[in-house]
Amino acid sequence: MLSFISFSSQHTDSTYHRSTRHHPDVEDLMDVDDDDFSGSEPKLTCPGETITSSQAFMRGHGTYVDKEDVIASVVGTVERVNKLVTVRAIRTRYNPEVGDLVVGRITEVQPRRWKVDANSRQDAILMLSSVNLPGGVQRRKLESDELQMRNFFEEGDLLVAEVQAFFSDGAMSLHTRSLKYGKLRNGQLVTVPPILVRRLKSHFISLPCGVDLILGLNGYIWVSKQAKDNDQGEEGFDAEAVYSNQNDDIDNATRAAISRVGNIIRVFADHFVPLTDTLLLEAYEWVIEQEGDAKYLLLGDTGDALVAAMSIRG
Amino acid sequence: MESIVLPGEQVPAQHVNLKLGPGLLQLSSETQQQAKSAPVIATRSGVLNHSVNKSKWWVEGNSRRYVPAPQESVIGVITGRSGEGWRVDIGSAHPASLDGLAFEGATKRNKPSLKVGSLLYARVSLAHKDMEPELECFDAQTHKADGFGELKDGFVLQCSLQMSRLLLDPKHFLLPLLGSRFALEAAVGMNGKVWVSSKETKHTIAIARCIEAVDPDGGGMDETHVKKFLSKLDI
Amino acid sequence: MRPPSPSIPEKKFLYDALKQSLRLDGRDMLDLRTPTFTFGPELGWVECAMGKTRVIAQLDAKMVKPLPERPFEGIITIHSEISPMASPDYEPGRPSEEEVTLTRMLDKVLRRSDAIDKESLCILAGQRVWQLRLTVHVLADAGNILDCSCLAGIVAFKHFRKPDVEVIGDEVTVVRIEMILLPKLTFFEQHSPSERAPISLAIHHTPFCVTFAFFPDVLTRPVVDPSLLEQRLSAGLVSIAMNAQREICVLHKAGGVPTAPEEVLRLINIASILVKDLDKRVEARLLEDWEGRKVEVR
Amino acid sequence: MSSRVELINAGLLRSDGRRPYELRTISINFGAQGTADGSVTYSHGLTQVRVSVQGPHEAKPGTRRETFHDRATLNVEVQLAPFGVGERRRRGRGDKRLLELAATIKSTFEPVVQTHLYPRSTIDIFIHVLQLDGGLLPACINASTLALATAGIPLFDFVCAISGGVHGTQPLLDLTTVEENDVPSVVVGVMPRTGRATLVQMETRLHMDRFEDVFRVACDAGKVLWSEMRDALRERTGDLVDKLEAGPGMVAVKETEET
Repeated sequence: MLSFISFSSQHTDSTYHRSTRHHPDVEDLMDVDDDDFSGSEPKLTCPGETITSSQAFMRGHGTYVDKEDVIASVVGTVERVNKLVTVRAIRTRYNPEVGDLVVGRITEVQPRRWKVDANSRQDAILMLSSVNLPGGVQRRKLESDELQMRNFFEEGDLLVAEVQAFFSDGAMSLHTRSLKYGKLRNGQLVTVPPILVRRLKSHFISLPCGVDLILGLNGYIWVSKQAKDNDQGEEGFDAEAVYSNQNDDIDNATRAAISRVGNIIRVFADHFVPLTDTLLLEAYEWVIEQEGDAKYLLLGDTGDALVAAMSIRG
Repeated sequence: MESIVLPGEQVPAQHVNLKLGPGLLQLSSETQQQAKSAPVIATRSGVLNHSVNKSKWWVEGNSRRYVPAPQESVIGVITGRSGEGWRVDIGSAHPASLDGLAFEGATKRNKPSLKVGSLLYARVSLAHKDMEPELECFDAQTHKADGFGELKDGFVLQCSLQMSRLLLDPKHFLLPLLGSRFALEAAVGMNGKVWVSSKETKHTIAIARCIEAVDPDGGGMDETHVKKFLSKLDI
Repeated sequence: MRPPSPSIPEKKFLYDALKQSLRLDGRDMLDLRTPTFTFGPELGWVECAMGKTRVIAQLDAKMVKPLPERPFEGIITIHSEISPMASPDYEPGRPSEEEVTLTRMLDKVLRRSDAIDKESLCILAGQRVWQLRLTVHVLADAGNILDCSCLAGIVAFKHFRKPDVEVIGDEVTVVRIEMILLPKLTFFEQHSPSERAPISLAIHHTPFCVTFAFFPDVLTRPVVDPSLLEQRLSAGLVSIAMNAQREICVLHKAGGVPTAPEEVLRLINIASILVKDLDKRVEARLLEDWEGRKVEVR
Repeated sequence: MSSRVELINAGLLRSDGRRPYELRTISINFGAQGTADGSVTYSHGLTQVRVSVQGPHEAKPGTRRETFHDRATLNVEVQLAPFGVGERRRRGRGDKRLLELAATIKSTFEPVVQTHLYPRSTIDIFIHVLQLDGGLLPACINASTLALATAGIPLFDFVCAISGGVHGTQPLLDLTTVEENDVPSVVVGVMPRTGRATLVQMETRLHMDRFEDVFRVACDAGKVLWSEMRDALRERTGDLVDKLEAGPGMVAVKETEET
């Protein structure tokens, strides 16, 4: 007989209290009831575990079919919509959907297109025809534009854009054909796991402390100085400003506020807390009450206290 | 009469309307008058051949590297897309290109669905030493497929260029011999690729093995031996 | 450039044929291509061919100072090279992944399996030992260069004869190093009573490598000694080096289709049978060659 | 080579006090490392490796030629800390042994990772060996499995690897360096769902009957490891899910939904 001494009895199958799904070798194959999915307790699964039968259910993302079983391929929570079973991975790269708002960084300038790192499995593509060119929104693309693409975006530039479509190989195509989108200035980038950014009514958040936030659904968050609130119309499209590489003057108070917000987001990301505008606002108020410097947030204790305070408040 | 020539050897090719095939080169001369009678030398080793009226001369070698020549039919594998067409590996030094419209009935909207790895029977439409070879899958005049196009199923095997020339010779014994045993389809590319297909897998394997056995660059079997060889195979 | 992968019809045809247990060269699933050996004029020079795959192995010996940490052991070094000569798929320069695998496998099969008695290569402890240098050169790759290289390597070891030496005090005298036997040499013109025939290496056991190729379809049984097309389209290789005493020397299966433990054991069993045949064939061929070189010392 | 250490005594105890089939303690730490998509520090006895997984991501410009149009490429790099092994020595990037180790890990995971989902992408697996006391390959493989899973990369199954050996006729499991130097060792990687082996490796002479013994034991041990690895992964994921669902963020999300 085998004996694995260092594994005391708690690891044998009979007392496997924590597991909700079993290996097919293990006797009791779980049965799938409707309420098995709708229960409040999220169902965890691991790669290689059988979720359900492939005859009654359809496989979605994060699963595959082998013979008659739907089997998980990622670690995460099992979700079900009607007959479709998916497993949502907790930590993963960004999975784009059309219409998503993303923040990205230019990695390469290619003929008539830019490549943009957007925390996805392939670099996104921004076609020259998908950006607003200086000299009016309706202006047609000229050959000279192709030659001076680096005047608009060059390697390393940050931008906010929307997912427009997908190419046949799955790469996403972006567009910045709106005044809300374009090059980013006057702030800093904070990255968080994409799952922490939920779909909100608006991903452009203005905090009263003079800080603007852009929550990219790909987990890239832009924290910047508040833009001047003069409503620019179509005519006010200012090429100089849109593709400028110069930061505006930022006073020290705003700089402190930006780093404070940035650090709050980092703390939340460390504690795996989904971000919302109200939460960020309240967290900011709490931080101001503590009268600490922005940097103390990143020390373990203050961060823990912040998350704890936010939990109690809820 | 067969004669073997080596590179550099002078060839007694003389004709008012001289046409030189692969492996031969007419040395350049100063004046137009002399051009007609300038000496011809071999650039490859092989057997010297000429047409009955001695106007066409060529050298038949046993090389394996395919050098594309216009109007030759070849078999190639699609290796990738490029713009409106495909890149095709035909065993030449450079990949050939095939326009998406060079098919029977192809339009801008309606192109044949070819994948990377698809096998094609095509004709070399352009072969120039400074350019990538180009292929077409139809007759440029009639726009008919003419037997060209994608080859589905079956098996493709590699043989020497000489073997593929032999197979294209209607007088050669092998294909009729095999055809008398079982039904088969074959497409022979001048680039040393032969596509064969038959109903039964084992028949296709037998064909492939026979071609390999007969290949002068391999087994070099003659007709009686092939018959013996075939009778030993389980078909 | 990566070689273009086989076309779709080739792929389909091969898989279909294998499903019917047919191989393109007419072999059975568990048949090896019969290896043929050509020995060179020198001892320890062998060309091994399996089908169109051809490998040359050459072994020579020279006297060196032993490594300080191993004063009683001879040194064995193995060089192997796959140049673009073997197949246009290999690039010159940077060692390819295949080359790394081949080098490591040769090292494991021939050197680390302790096939050669290293202590018998010692001439004078701490002073002089034999260094055996094996060079394996792949001439043509038509599939399964690994088995062919291992075979060529081990046959080279068995074919080799090292010169006899005489040790008087600290003086080492090589006894007639030029007496490398030539084929069909029947008579030595010069000889003296002190001349002795060169001696063969002390070989503990003779490992042979057998490679199996698996295919993506679960129902297709693995084939032994894959051809180039089979190797390209396979979904994993398992190499087993064994000797005729049914001892496994190296077993290498990294990735490829997951295999049931029973299947692995079955393959080992098959390998043990194949290796026995190989061993017999090699011994017979070596004997034949040796007979042909018979020297008559009067 | 010959050891003066008694590898296994009359009471069937090994030099470090273990029974023949006893495994060393495993500890798994999912602490984040830098910007990696998935990372884990895995220690098995005194062997400790740290694995970071990056990707799937766009191939770096220099390596774009090596990508496939229909699947992702795996890139494995192994580094051995000079202080982690008995003899302090720097190993360059060209070290044949490390290259082979990386190649083995790469080919082990190629059929396990669902690479066909990510055409033209690259998945990087960076392995740092911090401490080495036998069972390097199994540790790298187990840690890579866990790191790939935490990076949310779809896998067909876990790969659980373990080393085994034979002393006389007694099969042993989970060898230390001392044991590895003296007895024939086998490394087996199993996929627990089907019980099939993706990796079988042996480099020393062993009779096939002895091999069969240790091979079977190792296959079973792989399944035990699996339960350990799965537990750790579940615990970590459960933890994150709890934070996600019950943390302050969720309350805020609910609030916004209500308003």
